[in-house]
Amino acid sequence: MSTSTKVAPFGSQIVAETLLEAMTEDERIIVLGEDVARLGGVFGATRKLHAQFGSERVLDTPISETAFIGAAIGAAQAGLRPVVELMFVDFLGVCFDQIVNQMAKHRYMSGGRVTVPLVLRTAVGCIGAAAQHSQVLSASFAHIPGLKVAFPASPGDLRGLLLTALADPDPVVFLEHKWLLKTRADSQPWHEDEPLAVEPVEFGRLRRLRDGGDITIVAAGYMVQLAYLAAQELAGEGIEAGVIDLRTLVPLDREGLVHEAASAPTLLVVDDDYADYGMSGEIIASIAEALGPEAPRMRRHAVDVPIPANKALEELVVPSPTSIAEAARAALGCG
Amino acid sequence: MSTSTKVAPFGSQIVAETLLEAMTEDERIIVLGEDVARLGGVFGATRKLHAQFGSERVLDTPISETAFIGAAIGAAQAGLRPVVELMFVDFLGVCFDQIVNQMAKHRYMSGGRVTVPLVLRTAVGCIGAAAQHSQVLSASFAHIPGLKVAFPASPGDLRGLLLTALADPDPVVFLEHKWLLKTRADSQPWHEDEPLAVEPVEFGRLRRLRDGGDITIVAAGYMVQLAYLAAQELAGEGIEAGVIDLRTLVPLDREGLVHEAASAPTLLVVDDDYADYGMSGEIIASIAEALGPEAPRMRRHAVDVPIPANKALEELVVPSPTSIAEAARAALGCG
Amino acid sequence: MTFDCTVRSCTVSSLNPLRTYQTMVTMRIYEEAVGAAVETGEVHGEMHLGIGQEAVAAALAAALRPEDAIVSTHRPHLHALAHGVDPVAMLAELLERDGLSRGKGGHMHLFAPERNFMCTGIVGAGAPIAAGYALALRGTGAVAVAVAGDGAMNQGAVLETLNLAALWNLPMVFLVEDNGYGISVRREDASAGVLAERGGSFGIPGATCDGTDPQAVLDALEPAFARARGGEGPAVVVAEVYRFRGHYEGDADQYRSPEEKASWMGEDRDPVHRQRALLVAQGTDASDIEAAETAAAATVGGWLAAARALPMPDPARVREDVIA
Amino acid sequence: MTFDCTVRSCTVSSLNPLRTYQTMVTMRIYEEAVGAAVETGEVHGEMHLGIGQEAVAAALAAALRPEDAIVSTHRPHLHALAHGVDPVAMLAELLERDGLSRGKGGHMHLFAPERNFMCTGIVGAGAPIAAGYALALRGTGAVAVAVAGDGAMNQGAVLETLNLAALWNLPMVFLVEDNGYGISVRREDASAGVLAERGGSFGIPGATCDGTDPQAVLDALEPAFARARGGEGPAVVVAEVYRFRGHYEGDADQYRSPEEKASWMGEDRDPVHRQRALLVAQGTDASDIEAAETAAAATVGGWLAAARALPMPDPARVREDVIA
Ligand SMILES: Cc1ncc(C[n+]2csc(CCOP(=O)(O)OP(=O)(O)O)c2C)c(N)n1
Ligand SMILES: Cc1ncc(C[n+]2csc(CCOP(=O)(O)OP(=O)(O)O)c2C)c(N)n1
Ligand SMILES: [Mg+2]
Ligand SMILES: [Mg+2]
Repeated sequence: MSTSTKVAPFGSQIVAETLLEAMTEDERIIVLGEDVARLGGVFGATRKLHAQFGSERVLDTPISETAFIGAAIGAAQAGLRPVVELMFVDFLGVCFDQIVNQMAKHRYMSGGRVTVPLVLRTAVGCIGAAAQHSQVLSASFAHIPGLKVAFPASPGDLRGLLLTALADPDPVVFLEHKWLLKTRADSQPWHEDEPLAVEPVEFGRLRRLRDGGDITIVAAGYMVQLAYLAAQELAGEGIEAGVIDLRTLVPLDREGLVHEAASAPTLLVVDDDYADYGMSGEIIASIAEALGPEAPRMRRHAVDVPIPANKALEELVVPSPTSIAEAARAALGCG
Repeated sequence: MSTSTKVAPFGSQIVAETLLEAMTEDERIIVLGEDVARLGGVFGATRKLHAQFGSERVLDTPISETAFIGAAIGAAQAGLRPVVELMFVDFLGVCFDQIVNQMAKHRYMSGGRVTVPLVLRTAVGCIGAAAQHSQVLSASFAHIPGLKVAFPASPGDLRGLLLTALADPDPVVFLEHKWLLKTRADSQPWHEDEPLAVEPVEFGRLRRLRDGGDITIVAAGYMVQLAYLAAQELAGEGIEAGVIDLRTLVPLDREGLVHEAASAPTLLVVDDDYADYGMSGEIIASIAEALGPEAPRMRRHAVDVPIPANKALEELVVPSPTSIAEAARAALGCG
Repeated sequence: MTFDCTVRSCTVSSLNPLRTYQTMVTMRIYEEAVGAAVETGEVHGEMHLGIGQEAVAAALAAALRPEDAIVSTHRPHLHALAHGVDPVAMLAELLERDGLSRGKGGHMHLFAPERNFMCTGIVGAGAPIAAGYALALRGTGAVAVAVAGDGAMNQGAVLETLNLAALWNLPMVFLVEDNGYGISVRREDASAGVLAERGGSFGIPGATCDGTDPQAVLDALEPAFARARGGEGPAVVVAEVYRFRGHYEGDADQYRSPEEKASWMGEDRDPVHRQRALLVAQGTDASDIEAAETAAAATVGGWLAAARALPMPDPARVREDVIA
Repeated sequence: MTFDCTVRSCTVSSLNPLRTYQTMVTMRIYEEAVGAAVETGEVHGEMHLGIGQEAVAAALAAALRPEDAIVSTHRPHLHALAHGVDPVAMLAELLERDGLSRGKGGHMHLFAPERNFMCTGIVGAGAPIAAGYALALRGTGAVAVAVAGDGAMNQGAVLETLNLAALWNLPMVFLVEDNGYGISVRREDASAGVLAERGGSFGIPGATCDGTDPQAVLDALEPAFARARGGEGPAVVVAEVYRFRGHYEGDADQYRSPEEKASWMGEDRDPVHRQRALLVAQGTDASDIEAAETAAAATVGGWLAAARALPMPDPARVREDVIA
């Protein structure tokens, strides 16, 4: 953890300051979405931008996700670099066509003549608002060819991956976990450099955050932090758990994954997106395909029902350090 | 193949006749969607229904998928049994919220007090219309808890699974492969009884269509037919390939799958939906989790780019008997 | 296009001012109790209250019949009360107990099938569903109400449904609670044109009313309901209101000026206070007014106690009810 | 709400009838050639032709400037020709050769970034994208055109975009080709109200014109473009047309009566024949008319030969261009 006496910024501030910096450097960047201008975003991730850049570059939109995400596509094709906010990922359903059939496919369908350089920022994960405001839906994007999907796990990566997204020629879905936005930059359980100094982070390269000879936990986004906490808990019991942060779901670092899996006796995938037909299956299948009988024992721990409203029920459904540790023990046969 | 001299009906006719029969029996069934009434469906799968039941029960809708799929949900909750047609599955993006956040979640969010008994019929697969009219997107539904997903592979199952869907208390996404709709009922490469006599087919139970000691091919929908043809091709080379038809993706017959996999030395999953974060991963991961090092060697053969327009390119991308056989050989190390 | 009562020869009912007052006070206290439960931690999720918008719900209560359907929004409690949804089971659900939805739905996902009531947390998503109720109810004299905020009127789901409702002549009322904001975004920064005319291009009549006055709301609602019940198709009613709380409990709400808040929330415009002033002006006995207030408080107090007596949801059932 | 040329004091240009005729004949022959390529199997997918709708495209060609943007539909060829998209590269793409999109896009997915031209096969999905072009072009005098069919006017994407365009005062023209049908569904069975008034509730003016007469279409388009170029915001122009072919090549098209077809497709109303009749009535030399026809046929013949000379797409590149 940071030892600086200065209070560390919130994740949302890191996003906002990174955007501010990028907008200062690149006039083509515009920001649009619901409540991004006067309010500075419901999570504060666009704060100060409107004051700095005005209504030409920071636009509050009507509650018309199809219209304004489509507009971001058109503007991108016309030479701008829109950063468009889908307030909660749960709302993807009202604008999914623009995502699936337009932004994802224009490059391919034009034989590479058109690119759609935009960043679709969206808040994901459960902070207690039941089934329609707690989803992650990362696999719903990652399933569609043509979209890149970045999923930062820490304050530093919020900046590092965002910088890369802002320079990418393709549409990047940028998943901001609400807990990451709402907590301070020194709150992740491992040491990281001053997040606002972080350089661009390459897409498609996982990172190992913790070594462990007994089990390797693979996750993305905020679940990486919970996996890390679980690993610390397990260490107290003499179980050494490694922690892998995928960083981007697309491109997926299959090579790195297989490399990690090859040396892991057991592997656990943790996901706060739904289990079925999702990321956990993709990770395990990628490893099984590559390693066959040499693959470690593999298990998943993910969300398998809609998120319930009641807090105690929610905790039974959404992974926590405790539930991850438990899943790890079960995977090791000592649960 | 059928030996009857009568010309076998098209798949679309089977759907239409099954609907007609069910509507005659159950007054609560209504049919709505674009072009379903006067035209009888762009694939003919609702032919004669409007003539028989009139505009009160068979409704042409505006091109407003959100409005009319939402209306189907409301009508279902009010006691009707809507069968709603999404003309091509590719259009799911304009109405996905009604699917993901409404029909899929009402049962759970109401603690079981509300059910949404509707069938969402939609045409899937590639018959040559490029990236926005050739998708399958089965995993996009199957990923969301609360939806059942039926994916018939043959004319008999078009009827058998539809009958089950029509009696189900939950929303059922019913994926009708275009080739299945457009070809005759005696065209599947294995023998089946007169399709219009088929009884309801249970959800969540796979079927084995062909035994094979060398490799087992798992598929759903029309890909099952192509896998079967590939198996016949392979048999000529002395390779015995089994063929498994999943029938429903949700509920998924994991038990049956694991049972099949346990006796298969190699397993190949074939999918005309996108490979990444989809069905092929789910199948392999389910088996890997259950069998660990005892799992067979597993591979997937699925679509990995948007569907191109040109026919030759399309054939490089969409699985065919030839490409499946090739993938099987590769999986067996004799490719 | 607005509907004209003289033309339609519908007679608008007069609300009983005292009973209406009691209803409104009950609603106000109900919402305040829910707000307090956020403070106590009994509610841990997002909470959107309808305080300030009671007059609309009170009028709605008078316009609705039990067999009508209503699909509400993320700010649904008062509409549920208006339609006779079990207030204790709802309160229990809001307090994350074994309530209306066994603790699984929560405040944005209330379902009362016995009243054809539901709501959704997705802005605009309720309108198509209401159209489905209307389709099923068509010809029975029952009406389906789609509630929307001003912000929701820009969502494709609502706009498509206006067309569908007009086209199919559905017995629907689009009730728009125009509180001037969608979270922080002002109506004029989000909505072109006049909301009551949104149906105009589809041939749907609309009316705007003072949403702080229950009688004014009912005056606007009744012809709309009468049209729909009579098979004459849908109508739009926009009620101009103000939300007294932040968008959600905990919202810093700095996007609305103190002057603006004061102009709407003063005694002269607060719908509850206004209704009280009306009673006083009409010469209602102070004791009757006080009795109504006491009764309202007692009622909500009783509901709250009953709701709190209900158990927490059964953790063993958390994975039930996904599919049959 | 319609725009009034006298008020706006814009002067509508006169089309050169002979050149316009040649353009229209070129378009007709182009589409016929594409239709023929379906027969030969050079096109294996769905194919939607614009035959019968040439007058709209011819007028559009006159209204557009190279820097304008246009987002078209599943029936896009004529709009592309109107905007100066390379006709050979497009034809090659339609014939599944190494064309505009290297054979990957096909006829519903044409992209010509040098002209800010694109189209989409998803009904209504182009309107928001056109709004994005308009946003980027705002203040430059350039305009973004969103083309929609009558059926598309009921899609949320289009309706939301009407609001956005009005709200942000975008330089946009919504060009509606009203051919009376969305596949088999008649306009009156799909669309409530009057299409040209769809923008009315958002404050967007609209006009309806005879889409079989290029001058009539231009008379309607020019004030709309002038408004948009002048920073006065969007407009809707509805052109009433008829599609002469089935919805797609191969459509049995039994949902339209022979009488109806005859009433639209006869010499008196076929836009190409009408334009020819106009020339004859104006006393144009028969030899000039013939020369225009010959030139059109030669032009398309040349394009076709050039397109057919292009190679098939490179199979080795089929997996390229998904992401960078
Ligand atoms: C499709 C969708 N987009 C955005 C949101 C986030 N959101 C919740 S309430 C709200 C504002 C709604 O404004 P309005 O309709 O005026 O209702 P009010 O809150 O004022 O009652 C927004 C943007 C959502 N829930 N659903
Ligand atoms: C969102 C969506 N829904 C349905 C379709 C299928 N579809 C393709 S064209 C069409 C009819 C369009 O009618 P209209 O807009 O009038 O255009 P026209 O074909 O008459 O030129 C339909 C329903 C689609 N492509 N996209
Ligand atoms: Mg509001
Ligand atoms: Mg049309």
